[in-house]
Amino acid sequence: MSLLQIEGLQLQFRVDRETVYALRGVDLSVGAGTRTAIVGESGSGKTALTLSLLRLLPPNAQVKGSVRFLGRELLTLDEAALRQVRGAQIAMIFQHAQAALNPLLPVGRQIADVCRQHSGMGRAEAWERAVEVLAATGIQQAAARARDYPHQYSGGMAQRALIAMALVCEPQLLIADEPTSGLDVAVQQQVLALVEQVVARLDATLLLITHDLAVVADTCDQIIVMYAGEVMETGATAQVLERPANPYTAALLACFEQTDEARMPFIPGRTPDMRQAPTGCSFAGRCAMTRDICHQQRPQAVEVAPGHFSACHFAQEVADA
Amino acid sequence: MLAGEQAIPERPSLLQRMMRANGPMRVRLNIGLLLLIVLLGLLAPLLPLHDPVRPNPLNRFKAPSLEHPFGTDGNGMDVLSRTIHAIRTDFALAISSVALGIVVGAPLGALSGYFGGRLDSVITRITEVFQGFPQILFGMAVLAAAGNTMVNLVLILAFYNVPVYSKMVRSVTLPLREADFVQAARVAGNSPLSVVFRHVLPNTLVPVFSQLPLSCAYAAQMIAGLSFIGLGVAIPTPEWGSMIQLGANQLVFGKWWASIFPGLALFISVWLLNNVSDLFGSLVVRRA
Amino acid sequence: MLDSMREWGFFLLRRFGVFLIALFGVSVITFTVTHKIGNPVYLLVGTRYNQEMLDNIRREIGLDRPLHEQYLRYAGNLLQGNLGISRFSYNPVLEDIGRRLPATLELSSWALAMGVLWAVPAGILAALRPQGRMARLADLVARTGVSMPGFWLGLLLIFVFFAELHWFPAPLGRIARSIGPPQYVTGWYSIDTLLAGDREAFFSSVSHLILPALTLAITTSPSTLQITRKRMQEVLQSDYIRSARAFGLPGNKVYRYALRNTLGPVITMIAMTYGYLLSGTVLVEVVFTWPGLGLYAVDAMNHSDYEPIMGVVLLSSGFYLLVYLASDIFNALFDPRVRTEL
Amino acid sequence: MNAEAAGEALLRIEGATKRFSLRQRGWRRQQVVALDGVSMTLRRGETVGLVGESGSGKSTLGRCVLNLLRLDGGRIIYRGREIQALPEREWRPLRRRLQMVFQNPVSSFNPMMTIEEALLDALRQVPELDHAQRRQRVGDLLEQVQLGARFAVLYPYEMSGGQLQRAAIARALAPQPDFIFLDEPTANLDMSIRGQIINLLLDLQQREGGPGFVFVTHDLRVLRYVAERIYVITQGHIVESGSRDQIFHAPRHPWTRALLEASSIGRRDRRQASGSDGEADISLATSPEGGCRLLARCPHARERCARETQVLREIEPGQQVRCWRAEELD
Amino acid sequence: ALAQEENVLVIAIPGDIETLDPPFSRFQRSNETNLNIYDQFFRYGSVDTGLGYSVADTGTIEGASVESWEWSDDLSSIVLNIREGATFNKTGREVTADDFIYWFERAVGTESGTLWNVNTANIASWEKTGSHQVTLQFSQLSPWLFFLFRDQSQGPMDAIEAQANVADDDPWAARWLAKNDVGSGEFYVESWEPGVAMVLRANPDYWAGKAFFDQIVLQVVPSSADRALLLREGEIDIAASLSTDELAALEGAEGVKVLTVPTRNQMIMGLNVTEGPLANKLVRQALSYAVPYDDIIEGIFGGKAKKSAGPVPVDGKHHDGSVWPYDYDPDKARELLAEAGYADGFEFTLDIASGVTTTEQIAVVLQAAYADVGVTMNINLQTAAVFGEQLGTLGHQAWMRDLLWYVDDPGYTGVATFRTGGITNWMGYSNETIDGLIVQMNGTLDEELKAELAREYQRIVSDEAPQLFLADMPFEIAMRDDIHGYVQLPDNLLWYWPLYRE
Ligand SMILES: Nc1ncnc2c1ncn2[C@@H]1O[C@H](COP(=O)(O)OP(=O)(O)OP(=O)(O)O)[C@@H](O)[C@H]1O
Ligand SMILES: Nc1ncnc2c1ncn2[C@@H]1O[C@H](COP(=O)(O)OP(=O)(O)OP(=O)(O)O)[C@@H](O)[C@H]1O
Ligand SMILES: [Mg+2]
Ligand SMILES: [Mg+2]
Repeated sequence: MSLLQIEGLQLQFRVDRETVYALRGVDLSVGAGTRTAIVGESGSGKTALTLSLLRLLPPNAQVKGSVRFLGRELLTLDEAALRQVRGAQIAMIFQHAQAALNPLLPVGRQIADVCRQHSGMGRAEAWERAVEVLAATGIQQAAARARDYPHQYSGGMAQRALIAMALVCEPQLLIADEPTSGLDVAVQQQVLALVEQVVARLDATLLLITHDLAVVADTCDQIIVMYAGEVMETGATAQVLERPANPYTAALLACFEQTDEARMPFIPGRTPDMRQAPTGCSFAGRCAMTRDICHQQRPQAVEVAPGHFSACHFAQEVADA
Repeated sequence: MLAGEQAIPERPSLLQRMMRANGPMRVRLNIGLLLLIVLLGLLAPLLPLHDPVRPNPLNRFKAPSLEHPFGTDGNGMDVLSRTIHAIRTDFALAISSVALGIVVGAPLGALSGYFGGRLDSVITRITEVFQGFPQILFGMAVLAAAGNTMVNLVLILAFYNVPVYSKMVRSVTLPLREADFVQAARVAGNSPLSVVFRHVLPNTLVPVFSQLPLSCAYAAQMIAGLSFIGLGVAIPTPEWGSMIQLGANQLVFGKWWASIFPGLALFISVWLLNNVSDLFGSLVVRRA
Repeated sequence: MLDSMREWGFFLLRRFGVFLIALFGVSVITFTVTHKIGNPVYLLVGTRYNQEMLDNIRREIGLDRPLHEQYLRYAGNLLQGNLGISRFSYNPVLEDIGRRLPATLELSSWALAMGVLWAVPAGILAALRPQGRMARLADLVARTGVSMPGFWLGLLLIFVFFAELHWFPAPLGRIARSIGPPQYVTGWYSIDTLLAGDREAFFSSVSHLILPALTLAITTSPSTLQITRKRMQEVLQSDYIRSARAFGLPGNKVYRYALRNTLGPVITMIAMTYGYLLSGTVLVEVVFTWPGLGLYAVDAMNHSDYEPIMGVVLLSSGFYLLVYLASDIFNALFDPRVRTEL
Repeated sequence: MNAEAAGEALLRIEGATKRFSLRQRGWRRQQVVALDGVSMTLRRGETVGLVGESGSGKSTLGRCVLNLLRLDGGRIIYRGREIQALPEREWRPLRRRLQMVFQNPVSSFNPMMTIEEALLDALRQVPELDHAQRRQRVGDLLEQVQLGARFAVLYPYEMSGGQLQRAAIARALAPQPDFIFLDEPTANLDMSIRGQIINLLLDLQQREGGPGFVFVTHDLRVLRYVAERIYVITQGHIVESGSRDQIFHAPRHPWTRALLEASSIGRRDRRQASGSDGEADISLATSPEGGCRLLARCPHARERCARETQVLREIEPGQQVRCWRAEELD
Repeated sequence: ALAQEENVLVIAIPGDIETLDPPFSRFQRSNETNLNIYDQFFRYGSVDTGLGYSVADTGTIEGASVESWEWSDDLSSIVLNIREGATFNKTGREVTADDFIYWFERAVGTESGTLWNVNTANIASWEKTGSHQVTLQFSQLSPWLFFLFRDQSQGPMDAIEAQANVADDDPWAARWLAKNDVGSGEFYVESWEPGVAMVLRANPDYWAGKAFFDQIVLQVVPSSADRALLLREGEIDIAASLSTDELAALEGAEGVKVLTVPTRNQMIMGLNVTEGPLANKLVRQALSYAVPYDDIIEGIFGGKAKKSAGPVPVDGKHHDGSVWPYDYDPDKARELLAEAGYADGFEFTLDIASGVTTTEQIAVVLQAAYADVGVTMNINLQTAAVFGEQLGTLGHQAWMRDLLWYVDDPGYTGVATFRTGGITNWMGYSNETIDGLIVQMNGTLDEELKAELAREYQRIVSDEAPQLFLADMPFEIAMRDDIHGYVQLPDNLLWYWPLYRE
């Protein structure tokens, strides 16, 4: 059974009387125990997707569709019940760790707060637990550092602190939204390793958001490729990376390939204007294979191989190429 | 090359963009009304109104009537005409004092924020001193010492605006100092001063504009207050603040019109200015 | 700990130096301006005077010296805590101010408290529901307050609540005449009456305070409201609030977090308002017959009586700079980021 | 192009050192050493890659070269002339010769100016053109970076990152410089459009009399296409330098290898990397007394590494390494 | 606790009492207080007008602290018999000749306003001629002795108490007396909270009997609208210094009465005749013709003022309206201007003290009227102090204020205002003929001759027009309608003693 089941998820932002169509009908499911990656270019709706799961969107957002977690519909869940899910069952670690920590509170206190919220521990006990998990994420002298404020942490440490916060709740699903962006190469590795470690320890499911295919290849067994608010392709990592069934995925992969050609590969054109309501395939403007149908009709996801879906009118063609 | 490129129309001016800016009625209404007020002020001498400074001692404190829709004030002057003519005075006072405040304050703030160091501390200290002055008292003292001319009034108001704008611009400039585009401007060969004036200053426009309506309201309030203790704008110049004060004493005896109408005019103008400056902010500010 | 004590020491020392320099600047400017608003010697000669009498007096009180010399003398006295005497009442200015300051402080503090108690929650509510009714109301009140002269609002309130409805006592000072001022402890009638345990007097003093304080609150709170609202909106959209919610913290806790983060600029604004209020009460004091500093200074102005004007201006500026400093210190205590930048 | 053939050095950096004071404690200041004796040479028309992780001092170097920051030590020699100590006034004529493209395309444009205004601003230092000619040139430049004149009237927020980065390159090219410091020009761009920029630069390189580039990145992959020689920097130190082939095919420094691994799909060994980064981050803040700076992060560290300060030494012709174990680690 | 049956009168005043030292008192507030707490040498008798108030009869002089007096036959000296048994309020000491002598010495010593009175009354010397008797010698005829020695500055003060409070740099205890009262008058100061209120208590042993009101509260209420409102609401009994508009608004209010009493108070615009266009007589005449007198009287004073006719108030002694040429005649004004060479007009500035509504209103009317004849008049508001100082130093081009002639004698007005160098000659006006006429007027007791001289004096001053006489204003005061006994004094000061509540 899938842990997380998303159907027809649509998300719109109202900005100055204009509408940004951030998610344009997303269907996907995340199996329990998997490590799933969501990849896609900046602005493709990765963050928006994860935020809409826990209804953390800003007030100008409108969500439609269905998100079921362990069979419960999250989008209509009442606040109190939702709070039980947030943190305790689904934990999130964010893109800019330092910004995601409250600058006015000691790091340890923030972790302890979360801990108390979900475990009913006392203040002192929660603090001890916070120090403990901080130490577990590899922060040295955790007892002392717990009293420090976020700005006294380096980027990597802040990310660790966020992971610690996630760890303290022992969630079933851990969503990591580009946990390594802005960190230096070596620290990136450490953080990713830590995430993997934590997921393994908690026996949790991982939803990792990134736009780095290199990371995906290493860390995840499932992959979801997003483009302009739509899911283009899903499948096992090996399948998708080796036999992409969507021109977008293929083009993206090409950009990562190490070739000895004189020129660097890229995808021409720019991402579509998200303020336009979608018609046809959103990648149509940039795709080498575009035909008339691509502009007119939205492609449905087709299963090109078991568990491998692609939203392209020519999915099979691409897969076989 | 990108597909589907076509020649695009000329860039619309800011005003055009504001007029057509995405909220159809409300926005246009605000700008329209504000323009109308300004226009009314500009055209006041041409309108079929009573002479705003023509006293009629035999016709004082007359309630609103067809002849005098807003009634007459303590000098027997037509309140409607004065309210409309006051647009000129008030906008002129507000604009010149605010402009002066901005012209002096903004560069000070920008220089202070941009160059930092000793210059910054000196300018910051000076603005703090300026701000620390008890405003009404000091205004009174200056007017008493130098006479209550329009120029002095503008200077006093500007005196309060300078630190406001310099502080604001400084706080906006401070983070800009390290901003990439400022560095880029240096690389593009701008001298330090031209970096400040051509690149940094324009970027402080939005907060400056959001402060504008407040400053304008404040100007009218100050003038009203100074009139109240006896030293405002020279009588009988039509000006909302002093009109409010002139009528205020009769307000409690049921002769509300001399005070309420100019008060309303002030209120409406500030309201519209507020809306327009909000709008301006949202249009000029870079959209993420 | 010791280290941070030293840092604090340096910080305070630096800020205090700056404070003194600022005060010096204020005194120079005010001195120059006040000494141009006519001449107090006319006060000293009675009705019938001639040039010789004027010259004598001018010499006696040193007004014939060059301005900078006069200033040095004034500054010298000032350093000894001597603000001079009023040429008008023969009272030492310090004494006069001492008597009137509590009245003004009481009024401005009440006004501040009322303003803050209204503006901060309203700003927060307006930020929480930007389109809601509260936001609209806050907007209306703020914009009205901004465009309404205080004395006018005061008169209006007196008219409605005293003359028409008789809900509040006559605008005649700080306490009913039949009750009389309480035993002097703090100079704040609202406190002194409480200390004296006199219920009736307490209610009288409070009912005298409400209208003028309300007037000031309405006219000065809009900036606090706007900044609370704006800052709260920013904070609510911040990543750390989002993460607090993502980790399942309950609403009230999240808002407590948000509030804490909103506080810095709000405190600064409140401090500035307070600093402004001390002299900003002038017009309202006139309307409500409030025997405070403002009235004192206006009287002095009308008599070209330099020393009291100087005294009040210096006091108000000093107060402004002090509360501003206090807000800086508060922010430093409160915000660890500012603290490390000390 | 061939590095050896390019002849005389356009720009030489010798022992560049830069310190920042962090925060004030009482009257004392705490310092960070952002650059510590960096040397580098660039020949005419050559492209040199500078690679290093975030915070390693790459941008600082660029800013020092362009006199946006003052060096604390060392020299910068442009066409045989020392320029690091020139006052701002004397520097200004040099501005049109030495240009820079910033890391973040969006923030490097003044949000209040259209692209045309921004380019005209840069063209102000070309006095020989009149206004009409300058506008003409703006069109040409936009064409040259494959944007087209229609972008001239747009404001930065109306353009995508890739487009803006091209405009940024156009701006750098505007005064016809002979040196451009490209500070991570692709860092903020999506993979899918990164190639556009790289290819644009490649085109520029092809042209005769084109400027020399220092191309900064934290992603070695992109250097494969553009750089002739590569310097690897970390914590303000150059740890390895060499030709493109030397660096890609025979990297000697453990750090270079780590960087190479990090940028390729499915070839990393993360387990070794895990552990604490606490120390590593902090060590940046102070200059260690001795020993290798990468000690804490290096899987190959030996006891000697802790004692001995590493020096840069030539290990192959044209290849320098700052590690005594370089030869062992193959 | 206060006694149950206390009679308290609450008067709202616009500003605090400035000083309790009579010789230094120069503003309305302290003048009034001093009038009530010191017992002047003399006082006027009063007559009931039948209109609900009495007026002082300047023809009847009564004794106050001086009980009786005898002129020498040649009128060169006078013997003052001091009332026996009168005591000082604060110390209970009896008032004696020593206190009177101290009073004269202090007048000389302080060079204060009282010295001017002494000099103007032509008093050459004073001498104690008994424990309760003082004899004054005159240098020449003293026409105004009684008029001057009834004013607020003329009450004996407790010499011993005063001398006990001198300081090294203050030999006349001016500092102490400014804040402490040592009088023997109808009231004494019970408490004084500066800026808030002064409370006076009735002298129980006053020689003419204790006042009806036990206590007078002088409550400072700076806002005139407040004062009017408070009166309407019955919070106070009398509101001082209301504008004509506020008085008009109060008329007809329930429980309030407004007394309108003719006085010798003139609204005057003074012109600095020493320089510029205003030095030209024709210009001044033109300005006089350009004043819409009737509009001002009807519109601004609601018909309660009278049209002025020259330097002697219309209700004043020896007033002669027949020599007054001016009426509103803009054509004539234009003609005169053209004749003076200002056909295209000119510009000048009128200074007025801020905060006086009526003056402002008149100024605005004048401004418009002058604009009609091509003259630009700017209006400049000044603080009271600056305004006063400018008057004394001839710093104005033109000024406007009201002037009250509390000595009902054209000669007195002349000495003060139109004589060369007169103390209220704020015009810089100088005319030998006028100077001569004034000396003649003051040198005679022959009222017929005086009337003759006064006519000529009025004719010349009117013709020369150094001042514009805009209106003869009544004195108006608003009080609760249960307050009775009001006596109008010529100086418009409120005398508390005769007031009572019914
Ligand atoms: N609060 C908001 N208001 C309006 N539009 C928004 C808002 N948040 C996101 N968007 C828009 O929604 C779309 C999806 O944004 P999202 O942040 O999910 O992208 P992403 O895939 O996470 O990108 P990145 O890799 O840059 O994080 C974008 O077009 C973005 O501009
Ligand atoms: N203005 C400054 N004040 C203090 N420290 C600074 C300043 N600028 C840079 N630093 C420090 O100098 C070091 C080098 O920074 P630099 O920006 O050059 O790194 P970088 O290699 O360009 O990194 P990135 O890849 O993140 O751009 C860092 O430790 C940084 O914190
Ligand atoms: Mg994202
Ligand atoms: Mg950088």
